[in-house]
Amino acid sequence: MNTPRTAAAPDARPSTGAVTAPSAPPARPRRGLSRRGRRRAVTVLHRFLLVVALLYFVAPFLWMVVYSVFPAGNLQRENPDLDPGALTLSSYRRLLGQSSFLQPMLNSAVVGLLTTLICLALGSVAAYGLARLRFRGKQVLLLAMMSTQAIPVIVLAVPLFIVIRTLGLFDTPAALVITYTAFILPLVVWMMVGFFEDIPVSLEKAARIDGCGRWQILWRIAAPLAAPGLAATGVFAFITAWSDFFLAKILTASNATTLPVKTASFQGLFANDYTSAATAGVITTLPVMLLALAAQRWIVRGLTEGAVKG
Amino acid sequence: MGEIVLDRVHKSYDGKTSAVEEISYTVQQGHFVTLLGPSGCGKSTTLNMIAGLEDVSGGTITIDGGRVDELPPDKRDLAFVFQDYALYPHMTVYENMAFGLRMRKTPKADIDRRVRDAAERLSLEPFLDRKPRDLSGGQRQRVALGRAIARRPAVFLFDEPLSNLDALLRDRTRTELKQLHQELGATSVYVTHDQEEALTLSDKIAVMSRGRLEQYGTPQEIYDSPATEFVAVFVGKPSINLFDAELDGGRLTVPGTGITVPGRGVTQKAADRKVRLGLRPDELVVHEQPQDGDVRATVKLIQPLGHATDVAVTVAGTELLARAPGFLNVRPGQEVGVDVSGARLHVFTADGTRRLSD
Amino acid sequence: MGEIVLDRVHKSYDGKTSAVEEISYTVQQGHFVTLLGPSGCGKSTTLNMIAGLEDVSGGTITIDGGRVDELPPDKRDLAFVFQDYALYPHMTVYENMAFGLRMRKTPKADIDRRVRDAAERLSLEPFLDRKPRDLSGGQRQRVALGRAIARRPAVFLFDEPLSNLDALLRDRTRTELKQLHQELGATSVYVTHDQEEALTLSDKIAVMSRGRLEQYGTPQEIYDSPATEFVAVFVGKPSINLFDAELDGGRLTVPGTGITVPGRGVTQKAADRKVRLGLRPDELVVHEQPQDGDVRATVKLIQPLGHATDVAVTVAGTELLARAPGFLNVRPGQEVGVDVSGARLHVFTADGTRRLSD
Amino acid sequence: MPASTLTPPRRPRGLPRLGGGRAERGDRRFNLLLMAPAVLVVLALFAYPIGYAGWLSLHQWDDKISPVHPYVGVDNYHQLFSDPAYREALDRTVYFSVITVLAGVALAIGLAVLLTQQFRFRALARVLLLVPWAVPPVVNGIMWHLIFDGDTGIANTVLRGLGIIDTNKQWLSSPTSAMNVLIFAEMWKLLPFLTLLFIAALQGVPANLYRAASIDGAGAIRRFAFITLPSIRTTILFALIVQSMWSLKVFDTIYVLTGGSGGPAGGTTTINFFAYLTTFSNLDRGYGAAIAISIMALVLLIAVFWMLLFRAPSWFVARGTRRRTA
Amino acid sequence: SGGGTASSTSATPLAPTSSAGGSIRILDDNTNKIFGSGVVARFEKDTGIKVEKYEQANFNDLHDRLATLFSAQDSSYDVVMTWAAWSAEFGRAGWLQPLSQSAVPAGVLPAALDAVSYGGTVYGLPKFASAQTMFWNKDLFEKAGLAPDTAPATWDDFVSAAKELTGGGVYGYAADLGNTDGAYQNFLRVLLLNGGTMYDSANKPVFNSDKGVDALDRLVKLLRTDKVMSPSSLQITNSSDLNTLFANGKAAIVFNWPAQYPVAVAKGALGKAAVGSGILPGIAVRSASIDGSEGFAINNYSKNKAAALKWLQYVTTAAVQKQMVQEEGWFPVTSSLLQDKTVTSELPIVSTYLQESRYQIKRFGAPWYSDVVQQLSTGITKAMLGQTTPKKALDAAADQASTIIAKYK
Ligand SMILES: Nc1ncnc2c1ncn2[C@@H]1O[C@H](COP(=O)(O)OP(=O)(O)OP(=O)(O)O)[C@@H](O)[C@H]1O
Ligand SMILES: Nc1ncnc2c1ncn2[C@@H]1O[C@H](COP(=O)(O)OP(=O)(O)OP(=O)(O)O)[C@@H](O)[C@H]1O
Ligand SMILES: [Mg+2]
Ligand SMILES: [Mg+2]
Repeated sequence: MNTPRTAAAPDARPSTGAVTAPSAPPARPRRGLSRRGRRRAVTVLHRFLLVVALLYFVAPFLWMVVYSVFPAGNLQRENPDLDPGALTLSSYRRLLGQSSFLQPMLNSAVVGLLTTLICLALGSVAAYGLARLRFRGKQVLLLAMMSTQAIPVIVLAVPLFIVIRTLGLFDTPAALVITYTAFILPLVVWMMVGFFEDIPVSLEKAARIDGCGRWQILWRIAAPLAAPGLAATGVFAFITAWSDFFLAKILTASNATTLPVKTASFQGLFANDYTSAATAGVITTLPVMLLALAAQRWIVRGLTEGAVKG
Repeated sequence: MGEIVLDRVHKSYDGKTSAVEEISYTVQQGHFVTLLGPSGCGKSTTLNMIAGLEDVSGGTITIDGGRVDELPPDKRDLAFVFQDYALYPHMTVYENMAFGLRMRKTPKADIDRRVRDAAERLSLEPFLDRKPRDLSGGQRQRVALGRAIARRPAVFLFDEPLSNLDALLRDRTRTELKQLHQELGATSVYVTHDQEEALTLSDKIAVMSRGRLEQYGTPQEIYDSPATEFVAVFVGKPSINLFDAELDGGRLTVPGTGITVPGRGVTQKAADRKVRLGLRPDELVVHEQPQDGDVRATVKLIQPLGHATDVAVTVAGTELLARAPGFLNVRPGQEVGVDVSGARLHVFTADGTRRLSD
Repeated sequence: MGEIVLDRVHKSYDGKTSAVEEISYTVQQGHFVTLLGPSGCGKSTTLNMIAGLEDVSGGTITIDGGRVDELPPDKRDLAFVFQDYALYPHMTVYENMAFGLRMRKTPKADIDRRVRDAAERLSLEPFLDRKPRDLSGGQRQRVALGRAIARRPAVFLFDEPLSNLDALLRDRTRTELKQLHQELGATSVYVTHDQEEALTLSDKIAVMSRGRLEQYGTPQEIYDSPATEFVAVFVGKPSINLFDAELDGGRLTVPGTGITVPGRGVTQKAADRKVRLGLRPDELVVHEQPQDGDVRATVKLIQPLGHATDVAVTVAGTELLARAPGFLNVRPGQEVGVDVSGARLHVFTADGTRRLSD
Repeated sequence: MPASTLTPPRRPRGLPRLGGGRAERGDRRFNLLLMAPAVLVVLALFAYPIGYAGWLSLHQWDDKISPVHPYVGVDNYHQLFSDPAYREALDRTVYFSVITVLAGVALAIGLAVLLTQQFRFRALARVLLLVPWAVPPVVNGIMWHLIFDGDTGIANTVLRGLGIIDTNKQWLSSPTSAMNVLIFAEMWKLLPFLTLLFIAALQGVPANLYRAASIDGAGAIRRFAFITLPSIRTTILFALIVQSMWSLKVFDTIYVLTGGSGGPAGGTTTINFFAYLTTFSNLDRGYGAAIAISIMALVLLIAVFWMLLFRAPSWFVARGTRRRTA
Repeated sequence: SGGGTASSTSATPLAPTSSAGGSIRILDDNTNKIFGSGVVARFEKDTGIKVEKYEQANFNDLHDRLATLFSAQDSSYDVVMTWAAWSAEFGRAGWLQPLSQSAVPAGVLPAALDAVSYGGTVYGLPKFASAQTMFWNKDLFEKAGLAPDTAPATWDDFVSAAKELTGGGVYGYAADLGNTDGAYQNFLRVLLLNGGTMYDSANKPVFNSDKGVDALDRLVKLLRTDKVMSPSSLQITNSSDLNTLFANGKAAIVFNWPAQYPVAVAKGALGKAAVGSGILPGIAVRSASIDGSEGFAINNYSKNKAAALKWLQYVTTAAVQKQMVQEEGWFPVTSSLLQDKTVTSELPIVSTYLQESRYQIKRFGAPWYSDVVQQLSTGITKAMLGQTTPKKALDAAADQASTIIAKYK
C-alpha cells in the first residue's frame, strides 16, 4: 500500500519519461520529439497515480457499504461472495425501524443543527467585528482562538462533565450543544474572519452613503457577501458536531446519545454484529457526506482560504 | 444647491502626523472641482471627510451653509463613486441603483422611474438584471455612475473613478463624464492623480501635496501660472524642465549651461538671487542645425510620439527635454540647437514654494 | 547574435479558432520591435511562442538561423520580463537576479559580478537584500529588468512590462528602458497595447489585430502611412477622425458635411468610389471666428490639456475632434470654423483593409 | 506633555488606543459589542474547565481508592517522569505523530500536485477526495476493522489475490502492526483535508513564476524545489501545526479500532488514550489531568517548534490583518 | 481479604419491602435479548412498577460509563448491570447498594452470587450463571480419525488431538485473546487448570508462580510451537467472533461461554449432532473453569431502591430463568432449575456445567481488577507474540500488580 507515497511529486517525474523517448544530445532542435514523448509518459504516469489515489480514498468506504448490504456469511469467509442476488437492505430496515437507533439519529441532527446555528450566529458576528477592528491585541486574540484547538478534549472532559452535571444538563442535548459550541466557536471565528476581511471596505462605505446603519450593513451587505463562507463554516461546524464521539460518550447516557456513540456500540463483547456496525457506519456517514459533497465548492474555499492566507 | 465650503479642515489618523493639514476652499455650486496630487497626499482623506466616511479632526465643512461635519454620511445628500466601484455583488444592476433610494424609503414607483432614467442616460438598460460580476469593467463603472445619478444628490464625489479602466476606455469615459456633468450641473468633487484628467474635466483644480493645498484655481491658472514648483512639475506632460538659476538684474542665467534669458515679468526681492527656473518642453524649439542664439546641445534620446517627438538633450551635463512637432530626424549623439527664447518663464524661489514670475 | 525569424507561425489553442494566424517577419539583430494591438489580439501568444512557453501550432521560429520552436525555453537563450514581473517572492532581489545564472551553473564569482553589474546599472544596489514585497512597484519592475539583464541573453522579451506602473513612473521607466536598450544593444521584442510606448520605444512596430499582422514598419511608417484603417485608428492620440467619403475625380467629399478636399496622392481604382477618409485631430485648425474655406462646426465639448486643447465639434451631425495648441477660449454651443485643408489625407478602401493614399 | 494636555480627551477608557471622532468611536464600540458574546462564551467554556483540570492535577483524586482527595502538589507531574507506561505511550505517540505528520504532509503535497494538473474529471476527483473527510472517526475505526480483520478482512483477500501473501496476516494482533494499521487508517482520514489545503495553496502560486523559472533554466524538478515548495511554505507550516495537534489528540479511531482497549498489549495506546484510560478506566483523575495537561503543553511546544523551524512566527500573527487584494 | 469498604459505611443493607412502586430505569449490557423483548413488559404487568427505560449498552463501554456516572453521583439509572470485577470495584467504592441476606432468593448458586458480591457483601442478584466449557466439532474429529464422542480429558490429550485436527485451513484450537479481558481469561483458565491461583490470602499476586509460568508457557506453545491455535486468536476481541469461527468449522475445539452452543447448532451452522460439549481438560487438576456470571445491582444514588430490588428479584424467578436458558443458552442462577429435566434435555451443556461446577470456577473479581488485568494482559500478549518470555512477562506484571494493589490497603 505504498502507492500514494509514490505520488509525492509527479512534477519531479518527467525524467523517467525519457525512457520512452530515445535520448538526444542536449540543445538540438530534434529533441522536440522527445519533449512530446516525455509529456505523454508523464501524462500516463499521472493518470495511473490518480486512479490509485482515488481508489485509496473511495474503496474503503465502498467496502463498508458492501458490508452493510450483504449477509455477514457472504463476506466472512476466505473469498467474499458478492452474488448480487444476496443483496439485502434488511439491516437498514432493521436499524431504521428501531427506536434505539432513531433516537440517537434525531439527537445527532438536533445537536448538530443547534450547534451550527449558535456557532454561526455568535461566531460570524464576532468575526465581522474582529475583521473590522484594528487593535493591538487582535492577533493575540485570534491566536488564542486557534490555540483552543491545541487543548485535548480529555483535559476538559472531567471538568466539563462536572459543570454539565451541576447545571443539571447531563444526558441532555443541551450539554452537547454547549460543549460543542465551546470547541467549534473559535474555529468558526477563525474561518469567518478571513471571509469578512475579503469583503472590500468600500462596499460598506458605499452602503453608508446609501443610508445603511451599522446593523443594516452587517445584515444587508456583509452577511450576504459572506454567504459562501457561512455555508462552508456551517457545514464544517455541523460535521464536527455530528462526528464527535468522545464528548458525547462522556456527557450523555441514553436520552441524548448520538449516532457515533450508538454506532460504536455495535462492537460488544457478546454481540459483535459487523453488519449492523457497517450499516450504522454508512448511516452515520451519509448525511454528512452528502452535505460535504453538496457544499464541496464552498468547503474547499472555506477551509483553505479561511484557514490559510498569504 | 451644492455649495461646499471647507474651513481649516484638518485630519490626523494617529493624533501625531497630519494626513490633511488645515485646508480651506469653496466649491461653488454646480462646479466640477478636482483634487489632484500624488499618491498619499490626502486626496481621498479630504473626499472622505466631505462624505462623512471619516471624521474631521478639526475645522468645519458646510454644504449650502449648513454644517455637516458631525452628520453621518446618509444625512449629507451626496453620492460617492469609488475607485473599485463598490458595487454590491449580490444585487443586480437595478438593485444596486435602487438601493440608496430604498434605504431612504422612496416610493417604489419613484425608485423605478429614477433608476430607469439613470439607466437610459448611461445606456445600461440591457444590463439591469445582471449581477456586477457579469459586466465588463467599463459597464461596472457606468453602473457605479448610475447608482450615484439615480439618487440625484446635491453633490457628487468621485474617488479616482477611472483608474481601473484601460487607457482607451478611460479616455472615452472621461468624455462621457464631462458631458454628464454638463447635463446634470450638480456640484462634483473629483479625486485623481492624473493631471490630464484634472485639466480636461475641471472647472477648478485643487493641487495637493503631503496634505497641503498647493494651489486652487482653474486649469488654465494651474498650467499657465503654477503657484509652486510642485504644481509646475506635477501638471503638464511631458514634465517641465527645471533648473537652478541665478536672477540678476532682470536676467536669468543657468550657470554653466549657457542658457540665459531676460527675466520678463519676474519680480525680484533681495533674497531671490538663487531661483528655480522652469521651461515647458513644448515651448522649446529644436533646430537640427544649431542657429544663432540657440543653446548647443547633444541629443541623448529620441522618443517619437507620432504627432510630435520628445528629444532629451544634454547641455553641458544638464539634461533638458524638448518636444518638437512631427517626426524629428535626429540621432543620439548628434549636436542640435535649442531655442529657449520663445518659452514662457516659470520662476520660483529657491525652495520652490513661491512663484516669482507672473 | 539575436536575429529572430518568424515564418508562418500559427497558433490555435482549441484546434479550431486561431489565436495567431500565420505570421511572418524578421526581427533584426539588435532591434527593438514592439508587438502592438488591442487586448486579445495575440501579442502575448506570439511572444510566448518565441519564448517557448507555448508550442507553435504551425510554422517555424529561428533564432540566429537555428530552429528553436521545439526547444524548451531554457535552451533558447532569452530573457522574459512579465507584466506582473513574476519575481520569486521568497527570494531576495539578489537571489532573484542570480537564479537564472545559478540554474545554468554559472560560477559563483561570475554570478556575483553580473548581478552586481546589473544592479548598479538599475540603481538597485540598496535593495539587493530585500524581498520583492518590500519594494515599490517601480523597484519591482527594475528588479524584473535586472533579472533579465544579469542573464545577458541574446534576446529580451517583454510582455507589457510597464502596464502595472502609474503614469508618472511609466513614463520615466520607458525612458530608462530605451536608454538601456541603446546601451545593451540586445534584440528585444516588446508587447504593449499602448501606442505611445510602441512609438517611443521601437525600431519597428508590428501592429496586430485579431491574430493577424496588420502592418510591420518603423514608427514613422506606422504613423504617417498606416496600412489599414485599423492601424490608423489604433496609432495616434487623440484617435484619428474617420469618415465615409466619396472619391470622385480627384476630390474627396464627406457627404452632408460640406467637407471636401482635393485627393492629393490618392490612387483610385474603379471600385474605390466609396472610401474611408481619416484626418488627424492635431492637423485640423480651429478658428474661434470661422474663416473663408473653413468648415462650420458647433463646439460640443472642450478638454484643455495645458499645452493643447481638444475640441469636439459637430459638423451637420457628424462628430469631429480637433486638437488646438494652448488654451482655446471657446464654449460649448459656440460656432467655430475648422480648417481641414492642411491635414494629411489617410484614405482607405471602404472596408478599411487597404490604403489608397500614399 | 503640554501638547497632550491641550488636546481634548478623545479616548474613553477601555477602548483601543486610536484617534478619531465620534463616528469612529461608535464604530469601534459597535465592533466590540459584536465580538463580546463569542469571546465571553469561549472564555467561560474554556477558562473554568482548564483551571479545574489544573487544580485536579495537583490532587490525588482516585475515585476507586478513596473519597478523600488530598492536595499533593506536583506529585502527579513527578509521576509522569517515572511512569514507564507514560514513557511507552509517549514513544508510541511520537512514532504515530512523526509518520502521520511528516508523511501526511508530504503525501498531501504530492496528491495536491496530482490534483492540480489538468484532466477531464478533475472536479469529480476533488469531490471524491472529500469522502474520507466526511467519514466520522468512529466509522473510520469500524471501517478499517472490517478491512483488516485477520480472518475475514478484505485486505488479506486482496493481498492473497495479488500473491503478496499466502497466509492471512493478523494485522490487529501484534502491537506494531496494529499501530501501523492505525496510522494507515488515520492517514486515510487526514489526507483529504491536508490535500485540500495544498490544492488551494498551489492554485495560489502565480503561473508566471513557473514560466519565469523555466525561462531561467529550471526543469520540472527544480521548479518544484525552488518555486513550488517555497511558495507554499506558510501552508506547509500551517499543515504541520494543525496536523501535529490532531495527531497528538487522536482518540476515536483507536477506541473503535481496538475495541476500546488501546491494545493489543497497549500497542495503540498513545498518550491521549493513556490519559483516557487513566481517567476513565482507572478513575485516577488527578494523574489523568496531569497527563492531559502534559499533552497540551506538548502540543503548544510542537507548534512553537514548527514556527521556529520555519522562522516565521510572524506569519501567524500577520494573518489577522492581511487583506487579499482583488 | 481486602474487603474493607472505603466509603459504603453509611449504607445499610437493603431488605425487600412489600410496598414497592413508582418507576425505575435500567442500564444493561447487550448480552441478553429477552429483557427487551418481553420480560420488562411482564415485570411491569406483574409488579405495577413502571420501567421508564430499559437500555442496553456496549459491554466494552459500560465500565467507563458507569464509573463516570457514579463518580458524578448520578441517579439516571436505578439498576445497573454488574459482574465479578465491577461488583468489587464499584461495591468497594460505595457506589452500589448492599443487599441484606433477606433480599437474596433461596437456592441461588454460590458461583453466581459470588459474581455480584465482594468482601462478604452482596451488591446485587445474578441474572444468569456462566462458566466456560469445552466445545468440539465432531465432524472434524471424525475426519481426523479421532473418536467423535470422546473428549480429551487431559491437556496433553487436548494438544495431541488439536495437532491431528490442524490442517487445511482448519485449526485444532482457537481463542479470544484480542483484548484485555480476553487475554486475562485465557491465561486464568490455564492457570486454574494447572492448579494455580491469582492471589494469595493476603492479596499478594502469585500468578507468576511456577504453575503460572508453566500455564502461560503452555498457552504460548499452542500458538508458537505446536501451531494448533488459530493465529487470528490474537485479534479476536470478543467471544462472539469465536462463536462464529467455531460455528463456521474453522476451529475444531474451543473453550467458550455457553452462548457458543446456540450459535453452533443454529441453522446453517454445524447442527446438534456435530457439536460436542464437555468439561475443560486438566493439567494438574482434572478440570477447572472461569466464571462469567452477570447480574444486576442497585445504584447507591438511586431514588427508588425498593422498586429496583423488585426487578433484581424478578430476574431470578423461574419463569425468567427458564426463558434465559432456553432462548439464549446461559445457565440458570438457581440450583432447582439446573436439575430441571426439560432444561437439561434441551441443552446438553447444562449437564456439562453441572459436571464442571464440581471443580473450581473462579474469576478473582477485585477493585483493582481492571488495572491489574490491563498490565497482565499486556504481558500475556507480548509473551504470545514471542516478544518476551512467560516468566519475564508474569514477573513484571506481578510487580506492577503489587504496586497497584498496595494502593487499596
Ligand atoms: N485609515 C487610515 N489610517 C491611517 N492612515 C491613513 C488611513 N488612510 C490614509 N492614511 C494616510 O493618510 C495619508 C493620506 O492618504 P489618502 O488615502 O488620503 O491619500 P490619497 O491622496 O488618496 O492617495 P492615493 O492616490 O494613493 O489614493 C497617507 O499618508 C496615508 O498613509
Ligand atoms: N491558454 C489559453 N487557452 C485558450 N485560449 C487562450 C489562451 N491564452 C490566450 N488565449 C486566447 O488567444 C487569444 C490571444 O490571446 P493573447 O493572450 O495572446 O492576447 P494579447 O494580445 O496578449 O491580449 P492582452 O493584451 O489582453 O494580454 C485570445 O482570444 C485569448 O482568449
Ligand atoms: Mg486615494
Ligand atoms: Mg497579453
